[in-house]
Amino acid sequence: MKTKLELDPVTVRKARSLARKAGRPIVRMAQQHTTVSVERATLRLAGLQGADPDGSPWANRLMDAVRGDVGLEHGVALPVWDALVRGEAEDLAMLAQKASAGSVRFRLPEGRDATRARAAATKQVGAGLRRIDARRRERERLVKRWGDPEQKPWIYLIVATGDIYEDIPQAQNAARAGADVIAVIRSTGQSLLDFVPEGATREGFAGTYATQENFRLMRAALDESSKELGRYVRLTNYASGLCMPEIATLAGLERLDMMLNDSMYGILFRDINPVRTFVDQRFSRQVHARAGIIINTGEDNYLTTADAVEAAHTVTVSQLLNEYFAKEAGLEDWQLGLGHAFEINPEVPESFRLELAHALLARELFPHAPLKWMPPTRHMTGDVFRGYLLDAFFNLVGAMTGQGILLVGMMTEAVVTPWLSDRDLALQNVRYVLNAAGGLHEDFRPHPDGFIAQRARQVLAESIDLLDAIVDDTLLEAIADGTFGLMKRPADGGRGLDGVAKKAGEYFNPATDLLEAR
Amino acid sequence: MKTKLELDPVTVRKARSLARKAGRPIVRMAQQHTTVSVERATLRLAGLQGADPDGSPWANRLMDAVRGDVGLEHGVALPVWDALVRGEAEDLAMLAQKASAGSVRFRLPEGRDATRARAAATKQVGAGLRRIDARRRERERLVKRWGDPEQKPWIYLIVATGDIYEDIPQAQNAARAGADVIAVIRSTGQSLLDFVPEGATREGFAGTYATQENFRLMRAALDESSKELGRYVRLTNYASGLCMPEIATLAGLERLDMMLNDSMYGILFRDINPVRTFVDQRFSRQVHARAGIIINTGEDNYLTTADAVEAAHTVTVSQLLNEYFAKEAGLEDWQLGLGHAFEINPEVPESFRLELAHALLARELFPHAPLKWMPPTRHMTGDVFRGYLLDAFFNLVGAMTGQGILLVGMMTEAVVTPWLSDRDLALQNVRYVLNAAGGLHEDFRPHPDGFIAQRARQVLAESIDLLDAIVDDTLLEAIADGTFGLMKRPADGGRGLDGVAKKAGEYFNPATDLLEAR
Amino acid sequence: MAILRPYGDTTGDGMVQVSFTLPMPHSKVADGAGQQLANKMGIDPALVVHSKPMGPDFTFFVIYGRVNHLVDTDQVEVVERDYDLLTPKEVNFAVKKALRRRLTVVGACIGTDAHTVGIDAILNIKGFAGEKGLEYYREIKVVNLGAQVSVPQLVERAHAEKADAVLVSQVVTQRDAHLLNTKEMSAAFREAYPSQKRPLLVVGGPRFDEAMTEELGVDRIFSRGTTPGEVASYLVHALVNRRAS
Amino acid sequence: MAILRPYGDTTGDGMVQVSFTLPMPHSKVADGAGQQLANKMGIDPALVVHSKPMGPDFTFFVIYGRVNHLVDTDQVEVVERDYDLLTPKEVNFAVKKALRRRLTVVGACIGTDAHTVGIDAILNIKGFAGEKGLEYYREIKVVNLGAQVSVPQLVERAHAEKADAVLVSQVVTQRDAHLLNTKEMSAAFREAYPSQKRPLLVVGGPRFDEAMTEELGVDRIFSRGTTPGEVASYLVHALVNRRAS
Ligand code: B12
Ligand code: B12
Ligand SMILES: Cc1ncc(COP(=O)(O)O)c(C=O)c1O
Ligand SMILES: Cc1ncc(COP(=O)(O)O)c(C=O)c1O
Repeated sequence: MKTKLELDPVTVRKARSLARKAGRPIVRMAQQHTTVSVERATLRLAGLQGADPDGSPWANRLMDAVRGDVGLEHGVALPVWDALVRGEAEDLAMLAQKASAGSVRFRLPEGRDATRARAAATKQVGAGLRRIDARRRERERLVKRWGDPEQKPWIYLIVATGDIYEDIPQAQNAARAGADVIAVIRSTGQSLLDFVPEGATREGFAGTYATQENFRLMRAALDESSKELGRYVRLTNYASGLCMPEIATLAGLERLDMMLNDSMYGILFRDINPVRTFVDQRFSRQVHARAGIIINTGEDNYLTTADAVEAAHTVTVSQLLNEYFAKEAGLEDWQLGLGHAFEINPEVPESFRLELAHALLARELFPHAPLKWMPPTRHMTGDVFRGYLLDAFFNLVGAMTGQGILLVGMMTEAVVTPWLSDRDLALQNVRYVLNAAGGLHEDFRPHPDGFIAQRARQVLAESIDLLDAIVDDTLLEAIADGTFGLMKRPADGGRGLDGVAKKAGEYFNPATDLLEAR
Repeated sequence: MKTKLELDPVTVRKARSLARKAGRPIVRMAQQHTTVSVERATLRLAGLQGADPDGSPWANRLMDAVRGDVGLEHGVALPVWDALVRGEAEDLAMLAQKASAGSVRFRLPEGRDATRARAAATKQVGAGLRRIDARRRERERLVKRWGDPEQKPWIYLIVATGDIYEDIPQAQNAARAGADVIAVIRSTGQSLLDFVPEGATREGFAGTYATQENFRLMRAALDESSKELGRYVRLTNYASGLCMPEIATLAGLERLDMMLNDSMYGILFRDINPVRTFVDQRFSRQVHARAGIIINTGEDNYLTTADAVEAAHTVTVSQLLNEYFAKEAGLEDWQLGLGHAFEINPEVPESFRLELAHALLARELFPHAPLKWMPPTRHMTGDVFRGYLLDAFFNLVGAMTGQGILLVGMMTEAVVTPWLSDRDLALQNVRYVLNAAGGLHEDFRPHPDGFIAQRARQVLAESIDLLDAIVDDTLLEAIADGTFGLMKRPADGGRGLDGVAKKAGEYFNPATDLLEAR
Repeated sequence: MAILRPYGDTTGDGMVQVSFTLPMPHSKVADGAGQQLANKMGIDPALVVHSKPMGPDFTFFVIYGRVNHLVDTDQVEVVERDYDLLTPKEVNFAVKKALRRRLTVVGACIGTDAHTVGIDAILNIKGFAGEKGLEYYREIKVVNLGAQVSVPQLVERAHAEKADAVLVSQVVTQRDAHLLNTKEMSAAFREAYPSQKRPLLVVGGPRFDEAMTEELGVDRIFSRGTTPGEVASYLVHALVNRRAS
Repeated sequence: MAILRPYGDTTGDGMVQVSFTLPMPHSKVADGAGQQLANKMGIDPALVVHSKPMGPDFTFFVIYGRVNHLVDTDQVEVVERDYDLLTPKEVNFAVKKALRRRLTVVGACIGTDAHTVGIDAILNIKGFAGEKGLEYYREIKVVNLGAQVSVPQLVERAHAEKADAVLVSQVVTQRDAHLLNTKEMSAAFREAYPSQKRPLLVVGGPRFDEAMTEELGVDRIFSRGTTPGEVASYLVHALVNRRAS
């Protein structure tokens, strides 16, 4: 699709370099810290699974024991594999049990002990990474066999019953009805849990817990459907909240295909500490890069708390930052499902053309990224007929601006989590729009200095001004000031800061080493 | 709005001249015949109102008596005013009563008697026409005072309860909610009645009877609303069926603003005799021309019985014919609400762009006519959510192609005659589309030989071929062959032929004389 | 699977959506009134998720909630197809065999209803949903009177044509026009014929309830989405059986 | 206007629209089952105008028909506003006069619910629907704890701040989360305070039924579209009266 806005390349380059400038200090900070979740993710990579009788995962029990003895700042690998090499237990699981029974003491090995521990850790964690590599190849094989969706955008649907065993038939129904991507949203509480629940779960609120077993069950079910439908149906979950790195790891191990994974969402909308988030976020993205997982960012959320017209440029800025952090972590363009949304108040004159302008700007700023186009939510009401109408125009913008992933809107957005019938009606809506008006982009040619082009340029200009300001007084300051989504989050506030440590000199983590190696 | 299709002017001229060729014989035929309804309309123009105790109008009673004595072929005026001049009764009403009591005999006056009768008739009918002129000036005054709708297209809504006293509050509600034009559709049976019912009525099926009193009541109610809203709300009814000329006359007398008035609808969809229809149709259009009434034609109907893609060119041909007949009868461009509709099967790939092509073709073929854009009906189902969606895309085509009159579609089209809430929801739908995407036509620029332009050219070409064929073996033949809406209607079939007569040499009708004078 | 509840997003949640208008001004009381009606319909809890004034005298409601009625699928009586679907070939053969002459059907859209698309879909060669209409059947003679046919006209033609079956369409349902016209029609036929000789009376239209044959005095009712094949198969079934008995 | 019926297109026609899903394959029986449910809801005649298979195990229905229930507007009990709407000025004045100190409110979105837009609309200066939020009121001290606040935390802060009123928001309603959390909250406050000293408990959210105060053990419930002014006026009304009594 030939470009419709013809953005000035110089301006675009400028925007990118400012984003780099604004992001680099954050990356440096992330490199200098580790978190309990990064370390637990390392243990999980090495194969540690399961939980104690009261459901607290062995990864947490072991981590806590280690931290109690030698602290977090050296990483968990040296003390743990030193203990294993010393023969304290013949495997991680055993070690975790002994540790939580208090029958092992950990130390920081030195010299040849340290070397041996490093080697053992690297070997075992490496095996975990190879398991992720295998899953990635498996996905590539299955996509080859069953094929990608014929149409763009890919059709993305949410299930949210809270019960994995209700989620599964609903997901399979949705796939049959045309969904290309299924997202299982999480129970409201999970992002604040500092551990990953275990096993199949049936009691989430407005979402289902993200657990390794739930991942496995749903992926298996969708493999069935993919086979039935001759189309590889992708699975999405959320690498976000306090366990971002571990969930990213589990996603890689269970062949999830996309993950919601934003560099700032946890800070802004879950009040998680900024440092904690940025550190976890970098590790999780390195895992996603390795696993061939497409990430989805969360700019859409800003427009639920800030006005979609006034704050349009904050979306663009956040997309540029997310792009920078993602590339730095090794993700490639095709993996960047940058988020944006149809959230302008429908009463605003020309609101539809404003949406087109914003969507086109994103499309042409990130020509090689899939882009995730999110439906109206904030201005949806109990008038489900009006809701169905707004969703249709959202779909039309998606088709006219060549979005990559279309999160299907529900007419009951303001009422309930999606019903089975809502999803079916919503897909009918999408199908009509794509089938009837899919080609309209050919006839859609905004005047070079008409309403749409001008609006797009204006938003880009405002983005550059904002980036300038951020470069001057740091991203952490900007976040503290409520730049994004009007949420004010100071760098020393929020949850999970106690799980962060500045790396000591002899900090060692085979996972990061291996992930950064390539 | 600069033209988007750039139709070849030569081709367009050719199409028009073919339509003229095809229509001229019909006009000649119409000039050579009269009908009972034309003659009754003349009596009504002269002021004859009311009905006998069993509800058959004095106009009918008088007409029948005259016909019984001297036949129809000379027209009703000479014998009637001869009788009046002779002093058989002091006014028309009295004469009608006597005549139906059998106490008057009619004759064809000659010489000076004839001259006197002619003069008297011309005077009295002329007064009637002046009453229509006064109503027209009154409309112009009120439109100046209360103003026209701000937006194009004008929003046109139907009420259809069957009970004028339910229609009125619904119409006023609709006006308040944003309707610019209210149409009261008629009871299913009326078009086949060879008389116009009298008085206020409450028992129509799926529509309300068109009577002079119902016209008056509704126009008065809408004058109230217009005043309240500071916007002149127009009233529409149907000059169609066996009483087309009389209803046109009553519309002129009661200041209706638009009338459904198609040259072929009655033939095709009510099985009314073609000759009867063409004669009545010409007279009624002369009245509409005089009354400053905008006519709406019925091409949309063809697409409910024939396929909207295959039969697209029959719509164009019919529009060209309707234009020719209208102009011949003295109507001006601004009075031509030529009909077309959004009736392509939504399952057809690119259906939306096909609709755009058809709507644009009409727009650019008739740049100065208001054009009446009709909503989906045939492919509407009981799925009211889907229905609401289709209506939105119908509205969007209306906005993108600059239609003049938008008949608002109802989500319950396949279920019931419109509910109050359907209308309210439908208007909300229209408002959103016009407000949010009203300017989209600026960005809508089909490629000169892209999908849309090519389709438009193809339909125009097919129209010219069809017109060629019609010129060769006459329009009456074409109608008999089922060219329009697949309805086969032979020239000698259908209802109401017995009400037609070839004009005798001394045929006299002051109404036609005066109407043709200007 | 005898006892069921509506399904929103979990088995047994019983969730439904309702919308309606009340002729009262929009207010808190109106919301309460809307909720009251929903409760009376068995919806509890009933959430008024949308209420909007429509002019000064009306309020429109959208309500979601859990309905506490149970659906007992065993209690459902539907007019299941009690005859085999035949191909045109089989129909022609059966007619020939049973009647030893062509079967005559007279079709019309009666009263002031002018909707012929439905009856034409059944009768015309063109047919419906990929199936050819009855005119296509060699052994069936079709007399299609079109629309706006009065009942007396219909009876008369049925006589004249010695109709085996009369097929009537009714699409307009406002004020129960379709029911009234159908009753008038069946009464007239009972008038005009000795019960043995009366042609088979079949009505159809999108809004008929197929279970109302008794009430309407007809032999069969066809509704939404009927195909010509179904009708032809039914005619054979009914007429052949009749001869049989 | 005590007794009403729904209005489709004529007074008294009683027409309503319903949609729902039944967990059964699409079939004639399913249509009958859909109609049965509508009948049980009091809709008769009930027209199944649309039924569509959603996969092999579910069918979606749209039904229109006449409901035979009557709405009695006199039977409607709604929580009418039983206090005057005051301007910020009047609120400040009343507080000063009655308490002779600033009125303290502690606000939070409790449980795992992270929807703060609603409570912020009430508390933040920015406000809602053109009305400024409580922070704007000179005589009201606002402590906004944000979202995902646990009940113990809330009680503790209420103590520490000597809260006159506690304002709690609940937006997520799936599996009645909002009801459970509210009950837990009110119980905890009854625990922690002698009934005299207990701060005023106010909850709000789009899906609350304002009539459930009893059941939830709170003093007041606010729902869809509440404005800060209403809340401020209520607080004055309730707290001043309390002192009075
Ligand atoms: C096409 C159409 C027209 C065309 C009719 C053209 C023609 N020659 O038939 C035109 C434009 C002329 C028209 C006019 C009017 N129409 Co009309 N029309 C429709 C429309 C859009 C589609 C109907 C249709 O063709 N369906 C397709 C056919 C194949 O389906 P079907 O009729 O259901 O038939 C199937 C089955 O029912 C069954 N079947 C039907 N008949 C029979 C008979 C037998 C014997 C058997 C076995 C089976 C059978 O088999 C068929 C195939 O499966 C509907 C809205 C809609 N989408 O349904 C409105 C609709 C039917 N019309 C309506 C109205 C009110 C009118 C008017 C009266 C409006 C007015 N006052 O001017 C006029 C006047 C017509 C009149 N005097 O009756 C209303 C009826 C409301 C109601 N429920 O009472 C509808 C529902 C639209 C609406 N919501 O207002 N209409
Ligand atoms: C904005 C929004 C979000 C934002 C929240 C941002 C923020 N910081 O608040 C984000 C994107 C973060 C979000 C996330 C989620 N959301 Co959300 N979200 C919405 C949305 C679109 C709008 C809510 C809103 O802001 N309304 C505007 C405010 C002003 O209205 P209000 O809340 O009703 O408040 C008014 C009154 O209720 C009252 N009021 C409210 N509280 C109080 C308190 C007091 C004391 C008083 C007096 C009055 C009062 O006064 C206010 C002004 O009138 C709704 C859908 C919708 N359109 O309603 C979904 C919705 C509420 N979210 C939903 C869900 C499920 C979630 C998630 C849990 C999904 C998931 N599993 O990931 C997540 C997680 C959040 C969590 N842990 O709770 C569901 C809830 C379903 C249900 N009924 O249970 C909804 C309905 C969407 C849906 N259909 O699925 N969401
Ligand atoms: C980017 C992003 N991450 C995560 C989430 C989910 O939140 P939680 O972490 O509470 O599951 C969302 C919700 O919309 C999101 O947009
Ligand atoms: C052009 C035209 N005339 C008349 C009518 C109304 O038909 P009747 O004459 O039966 O009232 C219609 C109905 O759609 C129409 O389109």
